[in-house]
Amino acid sequence: MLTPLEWEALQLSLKVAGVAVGASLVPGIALAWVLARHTFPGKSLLDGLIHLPLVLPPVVVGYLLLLAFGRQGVIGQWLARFDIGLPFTWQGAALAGGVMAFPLMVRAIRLSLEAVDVRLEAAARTLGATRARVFVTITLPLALPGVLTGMMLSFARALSEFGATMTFASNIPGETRTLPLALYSVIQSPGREAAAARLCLISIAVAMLSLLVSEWLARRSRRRMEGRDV
Amino acid sequence: MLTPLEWEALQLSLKVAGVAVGASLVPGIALAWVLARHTFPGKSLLDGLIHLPLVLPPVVVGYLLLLAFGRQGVIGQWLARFDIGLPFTWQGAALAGGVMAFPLMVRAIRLSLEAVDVRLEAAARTLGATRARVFVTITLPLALPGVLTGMMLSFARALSEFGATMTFASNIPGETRTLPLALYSVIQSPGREAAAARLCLISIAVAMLSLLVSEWLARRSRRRMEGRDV
Amino acid sequence: DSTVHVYAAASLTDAMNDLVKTYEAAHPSVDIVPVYASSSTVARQIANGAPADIYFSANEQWMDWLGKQGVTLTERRDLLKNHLVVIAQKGSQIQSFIPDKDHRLDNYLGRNERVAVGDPDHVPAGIYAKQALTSLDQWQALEPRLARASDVRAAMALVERGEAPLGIVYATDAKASDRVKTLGAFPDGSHPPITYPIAEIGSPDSTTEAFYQWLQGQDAAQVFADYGFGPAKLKQ
Amino acid sequence: MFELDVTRVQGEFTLEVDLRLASRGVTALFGPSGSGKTTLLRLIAGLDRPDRGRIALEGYVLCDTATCRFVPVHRRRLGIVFQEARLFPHYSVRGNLCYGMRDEDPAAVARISGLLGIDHLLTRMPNTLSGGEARRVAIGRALLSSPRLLLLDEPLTGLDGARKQELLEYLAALVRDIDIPVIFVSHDPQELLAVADDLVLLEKGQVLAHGALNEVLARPELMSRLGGFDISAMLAARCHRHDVRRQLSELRLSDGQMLELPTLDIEPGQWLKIQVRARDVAIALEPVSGTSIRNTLKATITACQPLDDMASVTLVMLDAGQQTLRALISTASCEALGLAPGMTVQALIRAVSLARPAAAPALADQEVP
Amino acid sequence: MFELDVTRVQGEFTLEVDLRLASRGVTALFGPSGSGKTTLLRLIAGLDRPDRGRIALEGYVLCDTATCRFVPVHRRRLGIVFQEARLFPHYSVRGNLCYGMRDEDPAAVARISGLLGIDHLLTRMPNTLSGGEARRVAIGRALLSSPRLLLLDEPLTGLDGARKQELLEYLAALVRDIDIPVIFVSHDPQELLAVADDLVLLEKGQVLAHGALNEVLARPELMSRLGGFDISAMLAARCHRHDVRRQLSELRLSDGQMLELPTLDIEPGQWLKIQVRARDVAIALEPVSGTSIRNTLKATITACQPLDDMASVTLVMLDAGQQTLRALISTASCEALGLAPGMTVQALIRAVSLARPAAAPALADQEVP
Ligand SMILES: Nc1ncnc2c1ncn2[C@@H]1O[C@H](COP(=O)(O)OP(=O)(O)OP(=O)(O)O)[C@@H](O)[C@H]1O
Ligand SMILES: Nc1ncnc2c1ncn2[C@@H]1O[C@H](COP(=O)(O)OP(=O)(O)OP(=O)(O)O)[C@@H](O)[C@H]1O
Ligand code: MOO
Ligand SMILES: [Mg+2]
Ligand SMILES: [Mg+2]
Repeated sequence: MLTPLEWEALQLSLKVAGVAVGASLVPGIALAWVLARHTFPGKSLLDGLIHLPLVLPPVVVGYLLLLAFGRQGVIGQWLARFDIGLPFTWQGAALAGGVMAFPLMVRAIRLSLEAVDVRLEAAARTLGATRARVFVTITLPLALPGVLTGMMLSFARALSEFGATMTFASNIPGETRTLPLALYSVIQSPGREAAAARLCLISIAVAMLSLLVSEWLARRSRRRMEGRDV
Repeated sequence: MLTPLEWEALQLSLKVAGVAVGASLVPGIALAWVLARHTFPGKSLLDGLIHLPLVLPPVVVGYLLLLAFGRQGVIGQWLARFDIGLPFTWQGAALAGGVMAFPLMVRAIRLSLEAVDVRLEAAARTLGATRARVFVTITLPLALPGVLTGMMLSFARALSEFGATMTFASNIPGETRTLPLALYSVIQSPGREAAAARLCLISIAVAMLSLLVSEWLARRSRRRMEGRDV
Repeated sequence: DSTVHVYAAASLTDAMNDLVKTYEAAHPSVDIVPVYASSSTVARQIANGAPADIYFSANEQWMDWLGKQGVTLTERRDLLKNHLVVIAQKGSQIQSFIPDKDHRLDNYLGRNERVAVGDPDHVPAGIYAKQALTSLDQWQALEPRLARASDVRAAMALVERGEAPLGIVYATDAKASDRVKTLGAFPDGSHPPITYPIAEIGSPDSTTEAFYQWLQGQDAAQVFADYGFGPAKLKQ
Repeated sequence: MFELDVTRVQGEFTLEVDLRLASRGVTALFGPSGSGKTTLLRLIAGLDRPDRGRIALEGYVLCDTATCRFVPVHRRRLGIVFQEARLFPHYSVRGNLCYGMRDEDPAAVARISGLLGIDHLLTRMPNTLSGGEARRVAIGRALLSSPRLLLLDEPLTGLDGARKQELLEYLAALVRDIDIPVIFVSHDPQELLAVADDLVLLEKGQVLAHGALNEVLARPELMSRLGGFDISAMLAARCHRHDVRRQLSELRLSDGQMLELPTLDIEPGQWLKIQVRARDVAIALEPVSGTSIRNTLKATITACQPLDDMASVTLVMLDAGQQTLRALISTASCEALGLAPGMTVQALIRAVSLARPAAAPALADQEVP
Repeated sequence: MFELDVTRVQGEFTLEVDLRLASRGVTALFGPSGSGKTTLLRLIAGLDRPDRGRIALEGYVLCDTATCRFVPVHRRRLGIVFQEARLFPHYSVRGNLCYGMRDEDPAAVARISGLLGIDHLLTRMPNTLSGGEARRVAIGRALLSSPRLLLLDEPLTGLDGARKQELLEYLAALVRDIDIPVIFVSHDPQELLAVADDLVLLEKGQVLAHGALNEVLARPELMSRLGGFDISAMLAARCHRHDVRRQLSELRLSDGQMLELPTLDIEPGQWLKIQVRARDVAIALEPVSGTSIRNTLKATITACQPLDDMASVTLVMLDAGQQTLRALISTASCEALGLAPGMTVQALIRAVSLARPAAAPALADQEVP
């Protein structure tokens, strides 16, 4: 059904977006929590920094990533000591996708965390739960819809990431040529509309699936709590 | 301080992103509400449709917009009767920005709407408030943090929109050359890194400002309700 | 007051900006609006009714494609010519060479190092690079070692930043950057001539026609030359 | 007439109710926790839909599963006080109070907030209120929405005694004045006795008993379900005169016997109902003197019955004129005095046991037996 | 010893409390709505910080603004029942109950949930519970967290009488068994009388009175603040014997006088406290006979005082042996009988007024006066 090239791009996309989401989940939750529940000097700065990838054109973000993680970048040189090179690798694509998707994840989770009833957290603490236990057993489960939404949004965003990936990780078939890069290539060639449409549909299908899964999970977690809701 | 070109791009960006957010606010809230509070056949489809711009590479979205709103597009032909042409105008840029930003707005608002205590809505209804009044006086104010977040996210996203705008509205100086397009043009010329950095900083400043404003508004609305929170 | 919209390939940005400035200074009542994007994007926009008066493409394919879309191309010309060159970072140790059958690019690459090019799948410069490398029997070896960028400038940025020790770009690009040095140009026969066709869209008014003619004139040719473009042989 | 004939299943719990309630006065809904009181109120309010059934107020059908009619919540014009306060956190106390008002009426707000003792809180936000303060705001909000029917789900919990008393009196007066039906859920028999006219006794989703408060309270088989010790009788009496010097009011029962109690604030000639708790009634074979017990009513024993859950205490049912009186005495006394149905005895009722705080309104002054 | 010396300002309200509470037994916190009860509990719990002051339990400083010490909430090991249930909506009832347990102990869960009557709800989710059910789960959750101190903020509201009674008894037994201090907020004097040893009377953030329940209740100037009519005295008495045939228990007061009341479930020889409500005590000049009133105590009048808020009722303070007794009678009776301090009279106390439901534990059996 799918051509080998499409397969390759699809698998790569899933890997890249999956790793992007997986790797940014924990820091995403942590940052969302810090931003939702604490005030400290420099909070706005941190908040702004997290939102940067949303604000800048992706190509610029890719370029900035190159500045940081490139061969001559500060972090890049440090990573090179461990023989880790991110540009032109699928890990780099995941980094680009993760960075671009990060603000969406943090925002969604933060919004949900802010909606968690802190009185329940207080009740848990009076029952002897440490802050960490409260977070894991009360806050996080109650913010689950937001976490799922955050994961879904950032998965979708990472899946569709083009500009930053192209700039930072290049468009290497089998390595960094994800679905959007493949799609872009096709679109830029005259007369390949049919191929473009196919790739488009594949992207849509994957995203729809992730959407459905996240909605289903969210609904399930909500249903557990159902009862008298009005 | 700013060069005339920067001014032009900045003003245009603000106009485009402002209109994008302004025009999508009401439908965004409406859709978020429908998705948060109702189940109906085709809901997943609608949900998926709204998320499409997040999933597809922006260039593809721009291309699809061109297909729909272009000279030969269905909607484009219909609009042409009223002598409205969207492609290659700033309104078209706003449309592209708005479409790209729409899923972020809907998601944020929806997340907040889902967190609103429906028992308060029920209480309002028992006091004789119509659904509409409940929505305006109870639901919406309580979901305000999400609405603000949604506006902020979509403003930032529209502000940074590049691929779809470039494709759908083109990069016409004074008409559709927003900050990211100006930045792109500058990047295309080697040796203009300083100019690129300036444009970058302007984008960041604008986005930071919108972030700060939205945070401040959200904090203000929360502070009104403060008291015993634990 | 009349306006001329020129839809031009992104690689023409610098030269066109310069020309526009010069022309507008001489014709204060005329407003030239240059619109830059990749040739393909521009072509699509024109096909969808963009208010273009002139299309200035970086390759013939998209001009041809536009013609097939039912857009009237008036007075189509091949105006400019460009070359494909190999570049390296300014301070690079690599000595100049002519990339031909004897000077294989992969010999200049270390482990894990890549050659930056515009994506051969869609970026015109990349397509030319692929053709050149193929005809020089280097494609097979180099294909997996390409760093494919979204456009020529991005490819050059990779070289400027030292991410790739070598890059293949247009001579005009290499000339515009002071952070790369040109190692050598691909032999003329190794790829189809890089021509920049230009055409008026629909039936031009007098202002457009005047500017269009001026672009083909001596003054403009000088500016193009300054930016590294050569004149294309007229082909009717 | 307020017709309720509904079934609703939630989980393993089934509410099945078929009731015809008076469309005026206060109907108490009484029953153990989890018996379905809130469920019933929610059905009336339209917050839940019955699986089957019909609800109609004065012929106006609120809900009928047969005809698929369902009047939406906001058009039912009900004033509801929920078990939780449910204040709108983003409105001030005043904003909450005014939310359901059709027209601005500062006087009404001032009156109700004065009554509830929340005048000083009007500009505060709900999250800064104490539990009892929040509850009072919730009551005020419901009252100010000029409802056609009041549904009160344990409205007075969390209020201190004095405030509770005031509110009970206000509710009683309100019901008399504006003449809307009130359904009142409470676990406190005292509260119910103070305001209720009718009583519905729920258990496990079923109506165990329904009728005038008096009558239901008089059914001995329900005794253990009605809160144990506070078995009472309601006596209808007319204020005869006030003895200002002795600070007593004299009441006359329908059979002519007199009762004295600390001064009441009602007009001579008015009828009222007074609650006489069985535990406040002692029995003597002959009238006694030289004690502080002021009231001695001649009455005939109709039954003597040890309590189900406490055999050492006996409930004595008495007839005084046409009215029923009840006494709780130790089973030992019952035997010592040799009490038996048919005997005529003296019911001793202490004046203070009949006393009501100063401002008590005459609850049922329109009820002339 | 539980030391509390704190000040906290919230808006226009200032709580200023300096108390030394017993580190065992139940201390009741009583006061009108908005008097600062919850505020005080929150300070003890560590949910709010005092603006100034010190809180120490048995010398363990929980909070001291002078040394900036503040033990975080979760290390205080308190069992709190909030005014709202605050159940975790994503845990089942069982999950909620077990949340605060250090070790799995199914037996404890079974015992507590049996007691609370929530065994059948263990697998349910909180949102499906009725108001009273939720409250019971909240109580169970606090009890199961093996706290060092119990803070109960109106824990029994929303519970029906029978359940309330059971819980009160359980609490009393619990306090006796595990010997932790309990601070109990309630608006219901009956509840407090049933379990409290000490009473703290709060008003407008200030402590109006503090001391043993008995003593505080004996202070006439506080009467109007203590819930009006239910002025009581507590008598310490020893169970003398049970008269099985007549279903009576005989108690002997310290001065040797006897009281009879419906059978109690305690051992002969045990001491207990019984609550005698002033409104249940009548006065006679001479012993009376031929009535169902079983108990006549000889007592000396120490004071006669019309009530502040109801002059038609007089409170008579009596001494019976070393113990204080109080009677409420109508002022008219007082005058008619010519009562005056120094007179020796007969206090008439009905046996049923002393009756307690079957399972009532002997509250204060360790307290030998
Ligand atoms: N969604 C549900 N699933 C299963 N059982 C439910 C559900 N909702 C309510 N119940 C049960 O229905 C019964 C009746 O609940 P209801 O709230 O009407 O009781 P109530 O009489 O108001 O009690 P309370 O005095 O405690 O408030 C309860 O036992 C409750 O557990
Ligand atoms: N954030 C605040 N700002 C202003 N006043 C406050 C704030 N929080 C509490 N108060 C006031 O403090 C007083 C004491 O509140 P608290 O909750 O301690 O009362 P309470 O004794 O528990 O009353 P209740 O019996 O009604 O629960 C109340 O009058 C309340 O309005
Ligand atoms: O069409 Mo271009 O000149 O490769 O951007
Ligand atoms: Mg209920
Ligand atoms: Mg309180």
